Amino acid sequence: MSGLQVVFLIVAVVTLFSGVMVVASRKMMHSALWLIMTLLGVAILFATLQAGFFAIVQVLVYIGAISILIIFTLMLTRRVMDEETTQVIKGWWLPALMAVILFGLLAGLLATWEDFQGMLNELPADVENLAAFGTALVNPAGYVIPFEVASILLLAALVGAIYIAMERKEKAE
Amino acid sequence: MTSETLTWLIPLPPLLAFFLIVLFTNRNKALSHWVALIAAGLSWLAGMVVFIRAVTTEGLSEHPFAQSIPWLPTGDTSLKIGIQIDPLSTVVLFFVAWTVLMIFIYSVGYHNFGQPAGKHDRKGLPPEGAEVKEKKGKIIHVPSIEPMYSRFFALISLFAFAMFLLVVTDNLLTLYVGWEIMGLCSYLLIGFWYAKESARKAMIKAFLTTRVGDVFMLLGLAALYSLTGTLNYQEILSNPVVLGQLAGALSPVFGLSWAALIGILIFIGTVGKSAQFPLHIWLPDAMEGPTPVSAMIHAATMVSAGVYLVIRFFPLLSAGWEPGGAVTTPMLVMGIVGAFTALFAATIAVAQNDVKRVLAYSTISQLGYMIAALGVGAYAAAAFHLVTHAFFKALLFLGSGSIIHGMEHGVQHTSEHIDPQNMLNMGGLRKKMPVTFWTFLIGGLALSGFPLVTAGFWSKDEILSGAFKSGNMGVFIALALAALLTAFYTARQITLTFLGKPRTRAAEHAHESKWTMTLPLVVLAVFAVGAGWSGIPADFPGLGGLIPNWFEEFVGSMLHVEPVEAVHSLVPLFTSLIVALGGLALGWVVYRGLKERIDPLEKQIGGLYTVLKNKYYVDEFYQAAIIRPANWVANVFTYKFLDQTIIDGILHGIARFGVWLGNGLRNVIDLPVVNGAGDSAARSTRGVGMYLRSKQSGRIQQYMVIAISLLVLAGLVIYFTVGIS
Amino acid sequence: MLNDWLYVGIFALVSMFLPAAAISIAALLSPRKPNSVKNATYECGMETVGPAWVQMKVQYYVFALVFLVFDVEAVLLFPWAVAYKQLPLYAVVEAILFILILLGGLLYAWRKGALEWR
Amino acid sequence: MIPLSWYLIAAAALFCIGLFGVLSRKNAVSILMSVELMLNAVNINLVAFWHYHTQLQGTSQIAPQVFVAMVFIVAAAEVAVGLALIISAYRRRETPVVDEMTLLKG
Repeated sequence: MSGLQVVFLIVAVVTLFSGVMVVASRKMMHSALWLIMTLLGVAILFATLQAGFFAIVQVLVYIGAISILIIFTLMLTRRVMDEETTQVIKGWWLPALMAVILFGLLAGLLATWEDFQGMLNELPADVENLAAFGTALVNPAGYVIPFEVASILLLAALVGAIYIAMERKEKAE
Repeated sequence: MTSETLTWLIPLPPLLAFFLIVLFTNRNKALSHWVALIAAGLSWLAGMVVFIRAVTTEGLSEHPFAQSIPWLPTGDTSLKIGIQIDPLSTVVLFFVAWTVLMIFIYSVGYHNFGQPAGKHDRKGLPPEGAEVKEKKGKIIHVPSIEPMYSRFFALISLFAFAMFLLVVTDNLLTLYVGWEIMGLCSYLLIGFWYAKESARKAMIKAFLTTRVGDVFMLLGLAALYSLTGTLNYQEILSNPVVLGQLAGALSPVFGLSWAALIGILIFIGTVGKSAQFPLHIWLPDAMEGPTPVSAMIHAATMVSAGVYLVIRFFPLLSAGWEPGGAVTTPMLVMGIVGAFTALFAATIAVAQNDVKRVLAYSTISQLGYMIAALGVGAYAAAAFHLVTHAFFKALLFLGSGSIIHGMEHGVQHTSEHIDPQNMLNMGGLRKKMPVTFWTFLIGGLALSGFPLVTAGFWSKDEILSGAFKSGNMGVFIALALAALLTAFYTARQITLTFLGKPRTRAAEHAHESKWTMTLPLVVLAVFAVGAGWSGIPADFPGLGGLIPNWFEEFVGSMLHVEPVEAVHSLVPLFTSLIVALGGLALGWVVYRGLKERIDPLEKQIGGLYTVLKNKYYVDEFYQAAIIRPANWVANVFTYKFLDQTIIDGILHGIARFGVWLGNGLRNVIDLPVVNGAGDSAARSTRGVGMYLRSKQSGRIQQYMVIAISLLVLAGLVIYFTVGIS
Repeated sequence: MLNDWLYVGIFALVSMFLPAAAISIAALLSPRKPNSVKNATYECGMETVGPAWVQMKVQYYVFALVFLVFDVEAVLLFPWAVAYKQLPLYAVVEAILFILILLGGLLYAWRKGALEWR
Repeated sequence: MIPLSWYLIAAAALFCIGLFGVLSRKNAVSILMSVELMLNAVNINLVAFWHYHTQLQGTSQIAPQVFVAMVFIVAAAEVAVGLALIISAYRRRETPVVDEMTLLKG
């Protein structure tokens, strides 16, 4: 077992454990902090895959912005939530069962794929060609439409979210 | 610009106008209608340029203006979108562009642009009128502007986009897209005055009824795609190999060939959209919308789209048919449905008093004409009647809107409480509204097929002679009778409305509408006369041959079979002369000089009149035969019996069984380990029971749990039975 | 290439180790004479009133939101910027269009008063 | 080096954890967090396949990168709007608990 494999295993275990804690914590704030841990783990997984750009982006966007947004929201809405009562619905065992079976199914399905055991070798250093990615993004024969549509999506999200969040408090019916 | 590029551009301005109005100019009424008008004008301009280029192109049917690009990749192939201008779409484009533009202009006047906003006007209701103080301090009543003026133009622009899209497209998929957008716009515009309950009901009725047809059409479309792998017109309809295969292969339904099955499915879509029997019930109710909507959607364009579709698919519908030979199953169905609808709707129209409802039934009847024409193989005649009908029916609807407007003015003036749409309340409007009268007269004469001068005569004559030549006497007689009735109720309408003396005070105070409303009337009147001159049959005595029968040559070239010249006969000509003139004269004689506000027919034919007035009780029949049983099934069978008795019973049973099992295990075996297991088994089974029982809880998570459970279950089943190779 | 990340990892470990070391060394070495004032949450500054968890203003959320959107914008613009020198003119125009569309959002937020601290 | 399967299994596990969270958590924010987990699982897969295919083809594959970027963008938009909705619903109903927002109840 190579050093990288050891690193992967440690990171994966930590990531999955934090993932479980995200859905299992009683305190919402803890949940959110575990989420950050998970996201960090995913970022390291990206790094082990030599996707440096996305590892950085993961840290910047997910940890730097999305988590912060979630934590702010928690602070805005935490008043009523009783931290001591359970956080899951009554019949939680059924989703749990479903998740486990689904995992089994996915694993079984993946195992039938011939490339499943394929090895990921180290790529040459310059292979994550960011410039090629950037060029393709604005190339009319490439992805310029998704590129522009993304900005419209973001615009819509921004406008919509501000509109919804800033609406004046009306009297509850 | 090349014709192809120009054709691509035709539908776009109204779409842009829709977004512009909705997003930006909504507040400003003047800006909104300018945006819509300019967009319609641009489409019109592009449409006319394409039209002129198309008619001057030799051999357009073999080499249409066409272009397509891949749109949605579907595995190895991809769905394509594209445009195609061939003779049929050329003529349809022509009348669509004209009527759309005219109706846009008309709408400005119809919705009282330039008038003050009424004090009591509410969104979702027709404007009630405003009070204006004159200089001397006298308060007068004037019409007020529509509160949702901008919304109207936005919706109607979207509608225009869909119609243009449907016309210029080269495949069934985009046609279906346009078709459904029009359905949506129709729904929204019928319910434009949504605060009226009748309008709300009408919109739902229209939507649901057309949906019935659309589902079948979608089935046909899917079958066509799965069989041929394409939805492109050229690749299916101009390809004898494909058509031959479709006509030869047997489908699993009723021993029909695939061509016949698909043809019938597509035709059912037309039945819904073009309001043919038995799905015609929505169209008369659709008159709840503003009059420009009735004119545009429910007379000139959307309902024509249904007929356009079957004309377009005529090669498929008639696959295996030789002119003069036995007709195919879809053609037979079309002939029967069309002829029946034409006669059926015409009889109802005779007994309607609402000025717009008469026209609505007349529309159904005329569309039946076109369908019947296709059923007997009179391809060019159907297309010809489609064009002329669009012009004169749009004209009639707009004219009726103008009449209603004038009457509403009178009602406001006199504060009488009468229905401004009821023809029995009118009379003598000829003097008050001269422009409306003359244009309406032209439209009415065209509708009834007044000989030689009107467009309706030429197209109707062609259909009659087509029916006669095909030897299908049943269809011929039904159509001739329908034509007689058409002339009769048209004369009735004109006489009741315009001639004689005013029967109410409101009618005395009616007055002519503004120029924005009368100008479209005049323009359309020109076409209601002139459009006929493009299609005078060559064998017509006297006139034939003076002007070449351009229309039949142009559109007829779409069919790659040369029509066989049948035995020439004067019978259909004389029939159409007699029924048109006879019907008109009869209507005039019966209703001339009517004083009291009762239909004289009511005394004459009594019970039959009641049946006609109630539209043969078709609505009531549907209520009793479909809607009530559906309600019953939903309420009694599904809810009370299936849900509460069976499913709940099973669940309770499972729960009880689980409890029993748990108890049994505990009591009989009575070991702590088994005891615990039994308890938990019982509890979990009961839990499942309770869980499923509360499945309609409104909790999305539970719905999702159920959905995912079923997915997982399906996955397990596939995994263990089929296996994954 | 992966070795580069090793430095990042070492750096992260060191950065975690140093403060921990500082705190634990301080804890080991410092004399301890507790009294009530020293044990207060804030040895100096204001006494807290009420629970520390209070309802926050929605402005926090809105600011974070605007930040998030422009953060994501950077995700797309960064590769573009890397390739900037090889790009033709229209690519620049496209990116400017991209930015302009999002500026519309910023303008909206501004008009809506979302950027003011109330 | 590391087998592709490890990444795929880890991603599948993370996905199922997220799925469980979505289906079982009461708090709406919590559900959103679980959705983030699922999206991250997808991203792991995408990046793993990017690596694998880049290794097979020898040149950097663009499409997976674009997909990953799009997932980021969609996640951002989803979180922004979702949280705004939660805040809005919380204001009206004084609860972030999904079960108590029962407007859909039939």
